[in-house]
Amino acid sequence: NGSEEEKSGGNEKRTIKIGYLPITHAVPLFVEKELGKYENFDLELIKFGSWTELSDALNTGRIDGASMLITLAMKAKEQGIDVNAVALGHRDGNVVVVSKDISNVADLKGKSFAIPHKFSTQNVLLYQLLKQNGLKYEDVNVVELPPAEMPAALSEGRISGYVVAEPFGAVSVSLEKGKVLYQDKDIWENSIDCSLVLRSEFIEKEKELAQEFVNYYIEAGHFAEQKDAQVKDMLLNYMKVDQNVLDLSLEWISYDDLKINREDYEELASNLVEMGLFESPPAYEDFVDHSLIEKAK
Amino acid sequence: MIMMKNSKFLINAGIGFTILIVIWQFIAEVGGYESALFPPPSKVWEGILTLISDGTLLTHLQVSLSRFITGYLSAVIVAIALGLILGRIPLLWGVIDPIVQVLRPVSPIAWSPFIVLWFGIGDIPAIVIIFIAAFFPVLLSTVSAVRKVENTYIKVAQNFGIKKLELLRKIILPAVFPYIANGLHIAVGTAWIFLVSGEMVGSQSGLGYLIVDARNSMRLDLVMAGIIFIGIAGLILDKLVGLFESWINRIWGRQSA
Amino acid sequence: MIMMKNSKFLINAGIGFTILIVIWQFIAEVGGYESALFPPPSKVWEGILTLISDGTLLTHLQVSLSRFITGYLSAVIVAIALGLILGRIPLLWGVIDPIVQVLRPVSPIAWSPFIVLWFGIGDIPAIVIIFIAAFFPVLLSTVSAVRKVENTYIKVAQNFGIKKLELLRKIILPAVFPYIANGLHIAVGTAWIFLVSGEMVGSQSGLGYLIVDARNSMRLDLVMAGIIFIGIAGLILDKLVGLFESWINRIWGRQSA
Amino acid sequence: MVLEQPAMIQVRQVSKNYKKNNQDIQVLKDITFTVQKGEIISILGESGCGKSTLLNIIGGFEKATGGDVLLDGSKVNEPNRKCIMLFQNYGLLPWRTVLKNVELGLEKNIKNRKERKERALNYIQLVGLSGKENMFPHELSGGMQQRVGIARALAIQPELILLDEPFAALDTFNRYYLQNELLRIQEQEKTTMILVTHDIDEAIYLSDRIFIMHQNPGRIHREIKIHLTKPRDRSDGDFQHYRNIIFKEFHFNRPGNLLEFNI
Amino acid sequence: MVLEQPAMIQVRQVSKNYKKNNQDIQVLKDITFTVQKGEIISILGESGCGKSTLLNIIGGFEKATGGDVLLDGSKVNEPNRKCIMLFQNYGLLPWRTVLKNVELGLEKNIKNRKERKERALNYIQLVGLSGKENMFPHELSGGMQQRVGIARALAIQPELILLDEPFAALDTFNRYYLQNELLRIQEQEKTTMILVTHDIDEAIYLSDRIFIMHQNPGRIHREIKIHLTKPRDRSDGDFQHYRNIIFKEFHFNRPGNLLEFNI
Ligand SMILES: Nc1ncnc2c1ncn2[C@@H]1O[C@H](COP(=O)(O)OP(=O)(O)OP(=O)(O)O)[C@@H](O)[C@H]1O
Ligand SMILES: Nc1ncnc2c1ncn2[C@@H]1O[C@H](COP(=O)(O)OP(=O)(O)OP(=O)(O)O)[C@@H](O)[C@H]1O
Ligand SMILES: [Mg+2]
Ligand SMILES: [Mg+2]
Repeated sequence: NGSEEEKSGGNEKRTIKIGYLPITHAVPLFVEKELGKYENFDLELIKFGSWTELSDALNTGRIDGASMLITLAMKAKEQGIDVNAVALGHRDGNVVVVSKDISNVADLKGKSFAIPHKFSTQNVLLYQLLKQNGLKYEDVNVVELPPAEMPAALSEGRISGYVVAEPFGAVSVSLEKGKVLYQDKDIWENSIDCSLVLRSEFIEKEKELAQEFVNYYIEAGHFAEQKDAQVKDMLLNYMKVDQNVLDLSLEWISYDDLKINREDYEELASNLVEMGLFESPPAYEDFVDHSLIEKAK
Repeated sequence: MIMMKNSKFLINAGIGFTILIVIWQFIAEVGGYESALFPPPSKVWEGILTLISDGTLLTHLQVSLSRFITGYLSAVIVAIALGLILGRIPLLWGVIDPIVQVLRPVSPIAWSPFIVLWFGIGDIPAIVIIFIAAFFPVLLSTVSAVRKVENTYIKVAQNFGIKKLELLRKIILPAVFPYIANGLHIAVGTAWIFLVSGEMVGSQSGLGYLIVDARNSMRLDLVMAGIIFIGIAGLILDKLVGLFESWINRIWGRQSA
Repeated sequence: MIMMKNSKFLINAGIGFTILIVIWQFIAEVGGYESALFPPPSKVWEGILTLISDGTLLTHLQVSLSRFITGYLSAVIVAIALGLILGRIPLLWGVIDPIVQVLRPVSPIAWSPFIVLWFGIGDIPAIVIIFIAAFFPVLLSTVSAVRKVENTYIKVAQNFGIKKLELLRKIILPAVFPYIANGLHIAVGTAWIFLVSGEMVGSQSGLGYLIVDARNSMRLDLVMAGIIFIGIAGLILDKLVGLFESWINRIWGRQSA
Repeated sequence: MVLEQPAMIQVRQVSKNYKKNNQDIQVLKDITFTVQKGEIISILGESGCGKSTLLNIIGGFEKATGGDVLLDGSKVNEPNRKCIMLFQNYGLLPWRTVLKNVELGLEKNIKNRKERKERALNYIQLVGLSGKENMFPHELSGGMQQRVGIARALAIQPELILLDEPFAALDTFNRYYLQNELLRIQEQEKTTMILVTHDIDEAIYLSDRIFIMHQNPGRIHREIKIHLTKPRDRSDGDFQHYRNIIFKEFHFNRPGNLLEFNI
Repeated sequence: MVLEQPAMIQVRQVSKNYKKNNQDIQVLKDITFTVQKGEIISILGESGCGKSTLLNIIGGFEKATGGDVLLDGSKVNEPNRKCIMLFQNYGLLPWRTVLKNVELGLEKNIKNRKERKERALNYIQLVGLSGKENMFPHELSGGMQQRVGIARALAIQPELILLDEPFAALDTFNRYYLQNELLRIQEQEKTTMILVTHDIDEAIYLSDRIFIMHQNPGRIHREIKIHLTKPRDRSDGDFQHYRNIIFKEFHFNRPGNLLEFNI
């Protein structure tokens, strides 16, 4: 904790506050913090219990940035909150987990299916999955559940499947209560999900700090991609999961290319409009700020 | 008489809320908040109108109310029945009391992983949470009322040979009712408060969901509208319990307070 | 005497919890739940020991308690002071009452977007939520007690020329205390329950955080351990309020119930 | 009061101890007396001398530590319908109307609603409350409430009525009215009554015999037979004679030396 | 009772109406009397005849609808320290010890703690409670509690004490003791007293004059002067004479025709 001593000024180092949820999608953040190479600022990672609370804190300026669902940041932008996505959190790493008795998408018809948040890439993935298999979105009973509750709900047969950030998919698989039906890249190549989002005023007013922060973030992404014992040790400081669950989760994800490509973003945006979740998603130019990641190269 | 009392209440409420709205508008203007972060009254008013006119409100309100009524009524009935019995068996209560005392301070929300496990998603978890929230206040007030029943009534019952179930029904229940009523009021408040939380656990409807959903969509004007609906509905539910209480009191010949 | 009462309570508690644990073990075995989804007592016991031995518990408990005490005490002081005054000015209370009645049934959690806006993240929002949760029960019980103060006391005070602040301090406050005490107990319960919820709003510590974090890490054994700690701590807090109550009652010469 | 006739109530060597802070306190010591059918007996004593305790033991509400109580020759172990207690605070059930209160004791034995109601209304009339049968206790004055209590007791036609300071909560005027009423009803129903009181006039006005109780431990100090025909005149000379006897018993006629009493 | 001396209390044409269900109910009608310094006056009447209302108006606790009350020649508008009321339920503050209760009225004027305590202890001794000053009201018997009330009233040396059925909650024996006490204290302090009661003996035993009140609307029906020296003997013949007068006033000596009364 300690959101207090904000602007102590003088020689004190600036503390950058970044929010996260304990999921594999935020791994570059964890690695950056653990490597601790940054010099001109202190990094404080603030863990939140849910996306909702995280975005409240970001929107009201209590944190400088967050690793969060990009769709939530787009929603904030749409509502007039000045935030920018500067990099991805990961590539891939979402899996569709279903119970043992589901063997194809058609079996999901009329069943309950869980997503973490209405405004999430996971929801878009589900939408696309159904569309690709000739089902309508309404054919499935979509429920929003806290990710931590999904494995239990699946195990008890309350839902027939879910798509969510890791490690919650791997939990069901390793408990042998569920199986992977699809990986996200099989549904939608290059889907974009969690991103590093910063408040615009932070990027503009403290350009150098922001740049340094993103530099090490990208570097951390490359480091994390090794997925070796050292990386896993680092992660375990932020997410308490079994080793085999973590191994499984990391298999499905990559961290080496964290650029937000225009075509991917626009596919996401058009899907969101199609699903009726957005009226006018922010334009790529307004929302994605690639200046930092470009310089980081 | 009641008419007069109500119209006075309405006038007072009118004055009160006018002052509140003026302060609110003042904060919104002077504070210079982004209207997406702190919506001014006018925006919330629009939100309220939209929710009413497009029927969203009615749907969610109905769902919430039906869950509430199911959870609350079953909690009340079970708690009163158990309380009447436990209150008359001090030895048993001695064993159960510590358990209740440890369970009571735990937020129903803390149980949610287990509630999902046992009760799944949809209506039931919300009902279970309301049940838990309403159960303890009623149970505790019933047991303590039963243990304090005026000894004269018990003596009269003994004297006329009234025993066991007849004693509970004819003597204890009416004797403790005024004290249970207090527990009913507390329970209606607590349970309604937890509705919001309950409807966050995998519900796709209800006033709690309305708020969560509005919050997820970053429509704080709708969140505020939802808060207002929850407040008003909670107030009405409390008044309904009050009506029930005075109805029973009239049947059972108590003076209204 | 008190010793005897306590030892009896402990024996009863022992029996009660033994039965509870047996039932729990039974459900865990017969239900055939995965232990990651429904941990058996043994696993939770291990969890408890880990939390205690690695100091996690102590840290979080301290944080929660200090937040709780700050929020609760400030709520109690403000609510009693306000209640004493409002209870004596029926006209003003008439205007404020409807506002309170609409605000009270709203879950403190529903306010969290606004709490984050005004109070940020960290300690303050949790304290604010506890404040809100504790404030209304104390305020309402104080006001209603003040309005029911036995007329004889007021007459005696008038007769001896005791007025205004002196009247509040010397007559009203001690006269209403036994009724406020009830509100204090309700408030300690409600406020503690909302601690869990309060600490979900961007807190990085506290028992509520412990539970949320354990839940997000799929460690339901730790969730259960957290629930047990919350229950026990809540019970102890309630007993502390009880001690305070009987201390005041001894000073102010009331018979203990 | 013929010796051959067996007594209705026999109180034999009754004593009672209470535990208080691990100490045994003797409240009643060796109380022995008998009451014949149809008598009105008063037990007169100061507050705390054990009058209520004694009455509770006779009614079976409390167990004696020593000795026993026989009602019609059989031992009293628990409260029973032969012997109804009337309380100072009336003991009415506030959630029942006058009629329902009077019916309370009849519900067990008279299943026929109409019959039960008739019987109850009969006794309501006897105590002079006709027309008030649908009112609730709180709508009645104290005096009327105690009348309901009397009607309820009489309705099940008990052999004995125990009265624990039945009129103490009423003002003097109402108390006088009800004492008269009680005498009238007793004359008609011939119910045996044991009355506990601290009101000297009341004891003289109502009783055939008065037992004077002293305290620490509670014991019967003296028995006074009242040889006056009923109804009695409260301002009559003979009445004053008994008043004087009792005043002397409690040292009330010489106001000077009162402070010696332990109050 | 010399006419030249101005009366301490003048009650002039006092009347009082209450609104009940939009109807005006007259509770008091044209009450007029005067009380001289040092007198003890009783107001005797049935329950509900308006005795408490009258006393409350004299004390300034309620406003009269018509007429006024003069205390020492000046109009009474609100409660004041010259005229202390003693309540049936004693009116003690249960959270204060005996000493602190008696000090209550002194805290305003005597800032010196020691002096205040001395004065209070003085009056505690006067009512015979020395040694009990650190007890709380609930630890005392009813009789002792009313003594504390008397000490508290006397301690601020008021000109007038109003007593509203002060001994009604006590049993007969305690009532007798306290009546004696009150007379002894009054003899010493010469405080003027107006006493409301429904106990005929009490009125005769304590008062210089008795006002008999009738009800609907409450009015003073008759004034009876008691020409007996104090202390009086309750079993004395002269005492019975006044009893008889009052019994006749309320039709109590002929028990037959009582049911006509509206109870
Ligand atoms: N349950 C009890 N436990 C301990 N002591 C008791 C209990 N009940 C009564 N006593 C004591 O026994 C004594 C007699 O009590 P009891 O009520 O019989 O007196 P009483 O003559 O009826 O007095 P009163 O006129 O005040 O009703 C009292 O000193 C009382 O303190
Ligand atoms: N605040 C009030 N509003 C309406 N009526 C009242 C009020 N106070 C008293 N009364 C009525 O005035 C009448 C006289 O009341 P009061 O209390 O003076 O009688 P009382 O002679 O003192 O009776 P008691 O002996 O029972 O104390 C009663 O009929 C009562 O109902
Ligand atoms: Mg008694
Ligand atoms: Mg009165």
